[in-house]
Amino acid sequence: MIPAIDAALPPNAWLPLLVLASSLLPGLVIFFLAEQRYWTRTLLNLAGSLVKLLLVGAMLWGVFHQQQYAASLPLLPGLDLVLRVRPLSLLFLSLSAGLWLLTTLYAIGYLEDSPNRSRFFGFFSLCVTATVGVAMAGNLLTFLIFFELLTLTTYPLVVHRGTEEARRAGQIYLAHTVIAGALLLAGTVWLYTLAGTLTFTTQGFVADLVERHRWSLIAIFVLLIIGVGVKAALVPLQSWLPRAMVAPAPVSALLHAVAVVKAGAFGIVLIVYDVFGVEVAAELGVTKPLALVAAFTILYGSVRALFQDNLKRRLAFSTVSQVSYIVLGVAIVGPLATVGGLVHLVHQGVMKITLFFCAGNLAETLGIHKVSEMNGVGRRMPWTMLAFSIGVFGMIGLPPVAGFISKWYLGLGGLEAGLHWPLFVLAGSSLLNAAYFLPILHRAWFCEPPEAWPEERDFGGNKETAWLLLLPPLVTAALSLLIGLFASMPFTPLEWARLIAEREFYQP
Amino acid sequence: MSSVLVFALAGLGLIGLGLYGLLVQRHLLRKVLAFNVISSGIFLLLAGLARRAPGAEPDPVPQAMVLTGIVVAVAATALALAMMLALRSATGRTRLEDHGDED
Amino acid sequence: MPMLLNGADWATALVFVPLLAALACFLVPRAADWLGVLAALLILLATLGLVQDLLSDGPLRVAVGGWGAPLGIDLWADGLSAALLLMTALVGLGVSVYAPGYFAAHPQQQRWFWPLWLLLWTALNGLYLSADLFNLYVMLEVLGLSAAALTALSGSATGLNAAMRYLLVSLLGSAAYLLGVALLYHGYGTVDIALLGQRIEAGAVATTALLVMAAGLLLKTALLPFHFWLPPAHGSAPAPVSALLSALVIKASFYLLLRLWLDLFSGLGGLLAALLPELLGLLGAAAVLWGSVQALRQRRLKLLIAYSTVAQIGYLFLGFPLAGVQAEEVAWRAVLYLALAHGLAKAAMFLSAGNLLQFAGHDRIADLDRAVQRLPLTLTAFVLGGISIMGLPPSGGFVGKWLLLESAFTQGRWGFAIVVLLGGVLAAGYVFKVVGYAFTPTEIAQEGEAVPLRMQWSALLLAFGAILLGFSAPWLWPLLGVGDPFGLPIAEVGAAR
Amino acid sequence: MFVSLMSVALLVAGAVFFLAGTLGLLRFPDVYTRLHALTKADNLGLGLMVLGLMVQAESLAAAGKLLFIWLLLLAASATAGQLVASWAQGKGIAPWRG
Amino acid sequence: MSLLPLAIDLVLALTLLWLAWRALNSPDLFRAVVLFIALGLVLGLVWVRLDAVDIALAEIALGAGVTGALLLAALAKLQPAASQTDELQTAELQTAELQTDQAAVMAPIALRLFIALLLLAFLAGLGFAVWQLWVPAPGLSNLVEARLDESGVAYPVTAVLLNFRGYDTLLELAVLLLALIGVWSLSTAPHLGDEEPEPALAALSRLLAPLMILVAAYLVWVGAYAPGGAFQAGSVLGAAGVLLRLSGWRLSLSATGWPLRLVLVLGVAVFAFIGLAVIGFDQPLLGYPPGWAKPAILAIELAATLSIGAILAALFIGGRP
Repeated sequence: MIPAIDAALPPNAWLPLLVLASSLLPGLVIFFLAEQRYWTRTLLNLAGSLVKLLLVGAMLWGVFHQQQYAASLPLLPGLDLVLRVRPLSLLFLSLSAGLWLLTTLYAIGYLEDSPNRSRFFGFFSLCVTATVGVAMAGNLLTFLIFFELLTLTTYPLVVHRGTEEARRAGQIYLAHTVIAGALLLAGTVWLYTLAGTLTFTTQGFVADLVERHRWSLIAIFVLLIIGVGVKAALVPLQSWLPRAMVAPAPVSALLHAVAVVKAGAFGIVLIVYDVFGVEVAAELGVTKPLALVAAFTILYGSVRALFQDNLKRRLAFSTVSQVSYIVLGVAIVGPLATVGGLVHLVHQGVMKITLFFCAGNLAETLGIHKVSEMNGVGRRMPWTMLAFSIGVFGMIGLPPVAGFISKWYLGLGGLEAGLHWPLFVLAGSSLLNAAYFLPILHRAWFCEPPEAWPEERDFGGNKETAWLLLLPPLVTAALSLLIGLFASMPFTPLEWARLIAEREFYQP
Repeated sequence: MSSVLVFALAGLGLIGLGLYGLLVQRHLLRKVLAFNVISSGIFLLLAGLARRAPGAEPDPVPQAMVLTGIVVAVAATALALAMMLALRSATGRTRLEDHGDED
Repeated sequence: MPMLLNGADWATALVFVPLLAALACFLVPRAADWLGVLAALLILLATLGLVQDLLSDGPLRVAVGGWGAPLGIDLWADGLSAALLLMTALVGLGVSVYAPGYFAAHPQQQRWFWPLWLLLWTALNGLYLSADLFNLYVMLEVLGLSAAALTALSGSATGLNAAMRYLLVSLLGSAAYLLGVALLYHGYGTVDIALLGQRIEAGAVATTALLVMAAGLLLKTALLPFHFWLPPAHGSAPAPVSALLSALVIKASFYLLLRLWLDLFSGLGGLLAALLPELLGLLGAAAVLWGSVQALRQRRLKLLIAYSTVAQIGYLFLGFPLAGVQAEEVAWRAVLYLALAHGLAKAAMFLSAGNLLQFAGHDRIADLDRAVQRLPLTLTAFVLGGISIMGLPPSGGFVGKWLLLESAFTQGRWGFAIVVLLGGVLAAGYVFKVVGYAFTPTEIAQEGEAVPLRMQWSALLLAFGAILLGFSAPWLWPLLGVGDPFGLPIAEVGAAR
Repeated sequence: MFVSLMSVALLVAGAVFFLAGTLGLLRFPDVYTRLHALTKADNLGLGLMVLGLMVQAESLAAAGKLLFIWLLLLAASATAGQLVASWAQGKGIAPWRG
Repeated sequence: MSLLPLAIDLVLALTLLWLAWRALNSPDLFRAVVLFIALGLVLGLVWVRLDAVDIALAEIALGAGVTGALLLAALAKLQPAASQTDELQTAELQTAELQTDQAAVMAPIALRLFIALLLLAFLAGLGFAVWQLWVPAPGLSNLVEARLDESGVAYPVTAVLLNFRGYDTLLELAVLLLALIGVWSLSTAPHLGDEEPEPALAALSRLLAPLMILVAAYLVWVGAYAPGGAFQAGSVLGAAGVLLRLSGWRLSLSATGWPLRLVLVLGVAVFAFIGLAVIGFDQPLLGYPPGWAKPAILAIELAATLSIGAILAALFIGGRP
């Protein structure tokens, strides 16, 4: 099951570049499109996302069949910009490529008739470009570059509305990410001066340095983890995330499920596995504090979510909590926990994006922004709330939705590593999840609807909402059911995560 | 003790006096005068020291340099004076304003 | 293939094309617009020719008049000069394309802009090419006088005040430099840098010369605490002039200081040679922090950019302490990258500010009023330039900071590393302060004047240049090494040719 | 020897006139009277000095040049004196009376 | 060594310092300027004492003469003549200005003291360095002497200026032109010379102008083997121009356009043209072909003299025509 790397085959440089170009070029063209050229823009968007999906599919197939994909561009003597597609990259890559398509569809429907759409979709595409760049990064420098690009391209999306509130949220987002970026840069350069290389390597590239530079390595680890931890919204670095909720719903979906938060979590995975190597990290004694931070974040996010009446803020705190599952899986040193963490990278994305799509639909169709306004909404918008419910069950971890798989592996992983406290964290978090999500479902399905919704829009013909708004959450909800039900089939996230974990732990 | 040394010292003195004037005086015309005094002092050092080998012909290279320097100083003075007059007609002042940062 | 023109011809063209173009623009003001752009294109061509020649044949030395140093004046070119010449050519072309659009509303200013700017360009190119200390003095004076006259071009009270101060500072700086030249000539009997490098010895003469020359050049380069004249001058000049002053003029005096340090003074040893780099590094660090904080506090865009220049100058001086024993090359190359990136990026930012000024009639940051929507190209230029200034990847500024950090970490100079990082964070603060307001509408919607496309595109292309500089290492790296400017004195290498 | 003596005598005489002129410049009460001191006494003093130098001159050409200098200065100082006086008059400065 | 020359030198040096101090600190601006001009004249004497006759000529013509004239012209513009405005008003204005001036004429006393101490320390260091230089000069005299024959002129300073270091001189001409462009960019109105000319002055000008042109031509020509040259000649020519202007002579309107500008750029243009043209004859930049150095230098000097004269006169007159 482990595809051996066959050096005889020359790496294919075109596919990684095309994956970047498939969103970069449409994005650049879209910037120059006049506002009213709706169809050209839509065509470009969809064509770009479809092409990207196909390319990623091709690479999935290829990597499975021992093809190599790599491209590089010299930046400095001895330091290249390297794109290399590895199984871990593909996990993230397929998630973002797939969800980008759906989010684009959703955004087209969501932003209909609103101003500055060319600008929006331009940055939207650049943002995805940066994300796939992060996914395909072959060394820490490349990762850093695309990670910073991600900051830059999401900022215009956060402040897109142009309100004073949006401006403030943007400043706070930047203040967090830029400082984090500086720390990441510091850690990266420092590491480079010690190790002389930054190439991501299975089981890390610093093992030789542990003896002489133990404390420097620990400091570097802390710098790097803080650097990416801001985007992953680790407590206490999470405060930008709820504020960034001022952005339009597709942006929230993007931030939480596809790009920013995920890139942060992915970064932690890379740093632990491919920079330090999980065993070296454990030997340095840095994984345990990381696990504790993750555990605390899981509980903190859940508790805070309990007290939010604003639906999107509740979802935001839920994200804070859920993303740290990934970190927890990484920080509990062991193959099963790794599988749990990695698979949650995908699962959380699919489930959380469903919830955000639904929240956006509620806001856009009925003007509902608060939990307390959701009485009986299930009768008015049954399909939306069905998707929402599936997402919620997944979040809580009920089988057979995908979230169950993640928690199952995380729990097993904890036990495998001889730890019991992760189980309690997981159980506690699940209870809290239920406590803040189930009341919503109760209101939506079992309470009487009010006389009138806060701000209802008519989409004609007694429709629930625009089909472009309805389709994406239904698809993602179905997906989260399917990847849970058929988790053991080939090419599912679970199988892929197993493959990665096996390499990290069992390869000589 | 030779006349060259006397004039070298005088050159130093001119540099010092000119610097003092440039830093202390506020009227722009005086600052321009001070700049010219500094220049003269430097020229005196530059070409004066060329004479320090007794008896020999003076070194023509520093002399040529000083000639160039004098012309440059005249040009600079002309520009500075014109600028001072323009400043005066725009603001009525012949001094530099310290807080010109904000409009 | 034998080239029609050799390196000496390209070097000659670099000085004489702008000089003759300046005369032509003065003679025939009506044709100045296209003459200026034509000259800019020719200069770029000559620069590329020179770069090509250096890459293939190594460093260049030309004896003007055939006399040769020490009797005559020599021109020289190595990687260090070529890199700065290239930046000058690119920024110069950008500004030359931009200027006719900007000055369309001020024909009187335009008429004087061209000859003054082309003379400034003559001085810049001449300065980078000169190997003769006294010739460099004359170049410095041409540079200073034309820069001050250009600053005064706006004719406003603030502009004249700033220009007057700038002129006096500049004259004082050149005078101090000349004093050093006088001492060196009488101490060692030549003003050729390479020959001096061989003859100079530690002692009172060299020390005093170093101190007065450094003081004069620091004054011109506006390193903290000599920065007082810079923000008003760069903030009040016409936008294309601000771009030239910030991007090019201060680089020239910095280059000269660097050159003197590398070729004359760094090898002297002794207490001063050990202490001065540290002092410059400390001042540089202070400039980074102080300039950035001041930039954050500004309410007017051009002043913000000007204070940003104060901060960016600081980075250049971090190279002095960091170019210690081990990481010598890396630190200087970092400084060069930062200087080039700052040139391109800052020019783009000032030109963008000029567009916003022309568009809105003011440059108050809080009233930018949806500029991002109404002038997207300009804002893009501003942000791309800002990215390089912040040192975010991928950009020339990023490469520079990376190298600087590498050098700092290798030597365990944590303090400098922290300053570099903090400066980047603060820069992000002031750049995005502007961007944030550009996304936000003001309460009363404001009308804007049309901004010609040539003004928008020239700013944008310069900003792209700053970004692309981040990918330039494959050819820039070897170019910087031509003649080994950061290692042995150039004379020993250049004598071969 | 005689030439030298004569030259010295002329030079000294010239210096005396210069001294007198300078004294006048310092002590006379107003601009008009000071002009007298400058233009008359000094020009005469200069003339004597030039004469003193002329007798020592190496060639006739050199002597001619010296003489020429004096003539030029005569014209210049006469014009300058006139200019200063008319400027003073234009400013309304009254001549000193006893 | 005899004591008398040394005593003279000491007196000259002390006079220099005293004049400089007075010029910079006298409360009356007019007096300051006059003292400054006197300083220039004494400097001229000092240059003669140092066997630097070229510099003496240049110092007196340019340093004292032209600079002095520029300063006086600027002063005249700063303090408008009483006859032009209402006398009472002017007086009030002047006293008002004087009072504000008194308050802010100089930096505060403590600061002044501090600056003075700092400068003394600086001068002490500089003096020490100069003292260290007191070994026989390794200068370039011998080298200049050795190659004087190749230079096309017989006078070393001219050889350095126009051949060995001709590149500097070319740029120096550019500096002059640059200053004029700068001055013209600052204002339109001529500063001076619009009053009715004095008849005596007009008469003198008519007498002097041709003479000065003659002197200028002589100075250019003599520069080849004795002190003199384009800059000294140019300043004489410039003075002639100023005189003519003051005595009411005007360039005809048709000549103030490109013909005037052509004269102004002529020096740089001819210099640059010859410097570049020689490349076509397989010579280095600014390297005159053997045998052609003398005519080339003469041509350059003639063009330069014209331009320098025109530029200096234009600088004095001020605003662009």
